[in-house]
Amino acid sequence: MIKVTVYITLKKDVLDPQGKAIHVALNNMGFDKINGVRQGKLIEINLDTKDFDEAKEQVKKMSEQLLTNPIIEDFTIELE
Amino acid sequence: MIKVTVYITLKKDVLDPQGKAIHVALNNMGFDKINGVRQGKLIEINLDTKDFDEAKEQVKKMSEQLLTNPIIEDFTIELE
Amino acid sequence: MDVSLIIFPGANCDKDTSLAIKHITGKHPKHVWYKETTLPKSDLVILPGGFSHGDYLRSGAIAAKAPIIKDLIKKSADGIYVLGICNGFQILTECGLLQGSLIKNNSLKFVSRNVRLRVIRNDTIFTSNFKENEDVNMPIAHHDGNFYIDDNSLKKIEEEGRVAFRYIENNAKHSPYNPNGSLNDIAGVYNDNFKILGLMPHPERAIDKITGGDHGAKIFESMFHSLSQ
Amino acid sequence: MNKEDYIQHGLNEKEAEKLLEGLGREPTITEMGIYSVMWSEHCSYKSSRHWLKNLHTQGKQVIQGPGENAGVVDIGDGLAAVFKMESHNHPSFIEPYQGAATGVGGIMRDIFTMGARPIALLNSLRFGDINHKKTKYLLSGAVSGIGGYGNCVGVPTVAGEVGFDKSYNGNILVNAMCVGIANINKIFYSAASGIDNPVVYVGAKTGRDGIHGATMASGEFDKDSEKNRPTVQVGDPFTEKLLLEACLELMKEDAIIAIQDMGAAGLTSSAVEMASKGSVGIELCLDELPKREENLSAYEMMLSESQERMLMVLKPNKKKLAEEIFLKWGVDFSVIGKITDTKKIKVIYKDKVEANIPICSLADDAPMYVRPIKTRKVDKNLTPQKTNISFKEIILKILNSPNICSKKWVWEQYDRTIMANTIDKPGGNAGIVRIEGTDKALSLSCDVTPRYCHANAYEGAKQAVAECWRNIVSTGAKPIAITNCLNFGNPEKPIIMGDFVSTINGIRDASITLDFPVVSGNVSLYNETDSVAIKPTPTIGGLGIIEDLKNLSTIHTQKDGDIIILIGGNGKHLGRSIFREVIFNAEDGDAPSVNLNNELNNGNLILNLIKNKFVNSVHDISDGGLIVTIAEMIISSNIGAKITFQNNLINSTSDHEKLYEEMFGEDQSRYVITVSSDKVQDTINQCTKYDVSANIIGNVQKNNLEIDGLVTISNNELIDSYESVLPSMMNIK
Ligand SMILES: Nc1ncnc2c1ncn2[C@@H]1O[C@H](COP(=O)(O)OP(=O)(O)O)[C@@H](O)[C@H]1O
Ligand SMILES: [Mg+2]
Repeated sequence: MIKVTVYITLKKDVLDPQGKAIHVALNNMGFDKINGVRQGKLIEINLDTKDFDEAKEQVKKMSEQLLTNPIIEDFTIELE
Repeated sequence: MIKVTVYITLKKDVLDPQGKAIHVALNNMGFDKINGVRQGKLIEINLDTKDFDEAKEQVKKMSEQLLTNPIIEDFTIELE
Repeated sequence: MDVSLIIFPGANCDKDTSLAIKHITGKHPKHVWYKETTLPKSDLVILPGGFSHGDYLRSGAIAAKAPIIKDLIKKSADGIYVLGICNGFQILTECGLLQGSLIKNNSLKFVSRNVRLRVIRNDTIFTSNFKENEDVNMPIAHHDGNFYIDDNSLKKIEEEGRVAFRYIENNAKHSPYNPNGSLNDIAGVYNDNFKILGLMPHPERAIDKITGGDHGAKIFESMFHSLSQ
Repeated sequence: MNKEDYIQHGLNEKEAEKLLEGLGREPTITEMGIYSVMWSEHCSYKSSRHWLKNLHTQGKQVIQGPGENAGVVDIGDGLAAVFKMESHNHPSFIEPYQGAATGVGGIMRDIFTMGARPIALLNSLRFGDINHKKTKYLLSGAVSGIGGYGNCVGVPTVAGEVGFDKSYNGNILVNAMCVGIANINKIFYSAASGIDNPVVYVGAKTGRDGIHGATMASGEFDKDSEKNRPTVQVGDPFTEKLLLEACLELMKEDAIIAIQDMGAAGLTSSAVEMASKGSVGIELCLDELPKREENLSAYEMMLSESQERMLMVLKPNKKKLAEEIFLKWGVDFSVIGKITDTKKIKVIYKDKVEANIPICSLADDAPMYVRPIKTRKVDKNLTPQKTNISFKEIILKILNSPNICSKKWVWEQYDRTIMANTIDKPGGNAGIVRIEGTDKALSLSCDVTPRYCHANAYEGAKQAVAECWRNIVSTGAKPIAITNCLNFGNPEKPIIMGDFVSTINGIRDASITLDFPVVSGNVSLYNETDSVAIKPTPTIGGLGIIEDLKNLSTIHTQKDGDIIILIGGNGKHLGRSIFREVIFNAEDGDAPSVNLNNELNNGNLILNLIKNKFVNSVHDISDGGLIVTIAEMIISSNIGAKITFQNNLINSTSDHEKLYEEMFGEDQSRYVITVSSDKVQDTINQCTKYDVSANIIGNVQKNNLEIDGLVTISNNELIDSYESVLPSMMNIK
């Protein structure tokens, strides 16, 4: 079994209200050296295969077809 | 400036409806080698400091105090 | 007029929408389960609101991959009319029939409210029974209604007159009139041939004065009027 | 098992003996777990059962009183309303979003288990002091959890209440209520029957959610304690929606013999309750249980509180049909056992008998205590207080206080209009939902005033019932029945048990006189942290019927020039009032008492006036007294009012005490109505006929609240004070 993680982040120009809210909240709590916060998602997928290339290929397809919305999101894939 | 990323995942036994729904959807799309899907969050924080130890320390505090819910979530921190 | 309603698991405005259609046209629409592969003969297909598949990945994302959507995309190329309400709008953007994306409300909270809207044009089949620039009220109820699109596409949508409804000033205090941070106060958009409409407000909840207004009825009346000719 | 094991399972020495006697031998660990949850306060009602019997539960329209998943009342046209309220206090304090969300999910299952489609949700929430460090977090989490669940399932949240008081700093309250509509001939009950009939599990898979913390520490589980750590229950509203649709679809067929949701104590309590009610036995084979994780033990499976699950007994020949329906909706379906004639619950896992217990030992023979009680002393005196602040400041300060201010920040997060039957906007008298396909509507409200209950549990409980009744009456609805949720501290303290008993008496007396029977409810005890108990909080949820939607009334339909009439007499009572709380920070005096006969008579008068279309607007008087009632009417309509008090009151400025009483007194059974000038005489005549005092106190005017000779406040100033509190509290930048 191979565990693959997809890291999904918002594209640079897309507004991130969640990130902003976290930033403000952290400031209020006294963390004052923060220069920016962005929130993203991660999705861990366990695959029944031993073939790393296949796993990567499959998860890339999943990411493009379902897991991300290319209008607003970018992604990277990591295999374990 | 140091960029720190907090990866937040649900604790092992906690129900993950999101992950379940994604799993089913991927199956329906024909991806049939999936053995489990879990969804988590990632939060990227830019800190105005050059001190890696301080950055790590600060983000650890933020994670414990605000970013995660220790009752249902675990987290790891990565510095760049 | 033949109307079909696509039902996704987790849809929850299907009954209301069905009743609204019945109320206006005297006939219930056909219900089509998301797993089917072909739509029955229809002049108009409606994607009702709700939380398809729990909206667990992104609102509308999983529904957009349903088998029936393939056929919807095909039939819309052949000229069928499509209306997506709330979650239906989100599904239409996720499957590419409408441009843009509906991201989290800028308040980060679900918002349920009666909003004031301007009907931007009354020359489409969805709005022919409104006056030009008529101002109306309709309920909204959503977590992800913040219409986002890149600058160039936004400009193009505006130039082509494809904004269907905009949130406008009302006299409610202590809350902004734009309930979700939508670019240019957009509450609904058309595709490039004005045959597909997506909107966040719920016209099916506004067809009776006693339950908070009947301005939504005009959308159904417009469609009935235009498509029954 | 040794003494430690029993203690860790929450059983004292006497209870341990009782267990051994009932079982006739040493229990296995699984049996110990089953006893521990069945005999817990939550499931056995051991401190409250004796007293709950005293509630008034009969009525012409009652089809099913307490004892089933929910209460059922006849609402005419072949329809029944099914409703209940339940607490989710402790889980919401630990994890406010999930705790509140699963509270909503749980109460909805109680409703659709009985064959009713849920059509409305309500909730009653109590948080600590608004300046307490956890309050904002808890408020924000609980509210979004309630919305997150109900909105997704698609049931409108139409009414509720939110209160703040320091006694909830360590124990917030989340009480959720659900109302459903069923065909009167198609109500489903939980009594199992038919030897060998299949017992079927449907819904989400079982995981390690919510297994009772204390019970987990027992010997056998220490080996791998990390793995066995109990986890917070997470709600999955999407699965709930599928389960709901699948159950309602199956209920159209003649297939279900008995059905029961898996709530607290999960599979254990649902299986035992079904068998107990049907006087049969039940045998479960856990190998067939849909599981989320490998390696669950029988103990864990029996005690898991995973959400969105149901247990049913089916007619054997309908198994296939049922399975098809559940599979279509994508919900797990598994035959996990059968009904037996043994009157025992037998649990088998991997060919081993894990438990075999007589049902009556778990249910009927569960411990019951008549605990010592002590009645609280009521102090009727008010400490004299003086203030220099102006009337204008007083009024604005009260409107700006957390317990009076607008709760829009909360209810805008709830979908109120889904199902397209919601009538009034929140913040009125009660939530109103049309009954699909008719001209009738249900009027719904939940109420309690803990500061009264704290002063005087008996009067406070009466008041809670009366206020609920009054809210429903104000909409033009005939009140039908109530549910309740009794939230108290530690019942082993005589003073708290005393409050509890007085509360039961108060609810009983009020519901008898008002013909407002109790049909369902819930008890939540041990709401204490570090020995500090919450104020007694017996939340009352009421249901009434509007026979014709043309005859409903609201708080915001007054017309310029209307005459304002105060029904039920002048205010006098300032004990435990909002006025004294906000202005003097005082918690003193007695609760206002309710004359139940007057309450009934005044309410009947109001219903008569509404029916005759004499009134344009109606609002009951409660928290904050007359002026707050009028201010709320103004804020809701943006139409002002001019009020005139008797000259001698205004002129004797040296002593404002009398004015305070009239303006802010919280005397009960009172209403403010507005009437067009041509209907005033008719209205007064009716009041005379009912022998109810009716004082003309002013008239409706456009732009401000003017109290003659005292103060003028613009509508906008009222609105600003009232609306700004929660938004600014929750968005501190
Ligand atoms: N305070 C009360 N008033 C009336 N009935 C009550 C009260 N508390 C509990 N009940 C009744 O006792 C039964 C068991 O309640 P509960 O354990 O909350 O049910 P569930 O198993 O559905 O959670 C129900 O029929 C309920 O209506
Ligand atoms: Mg139940």
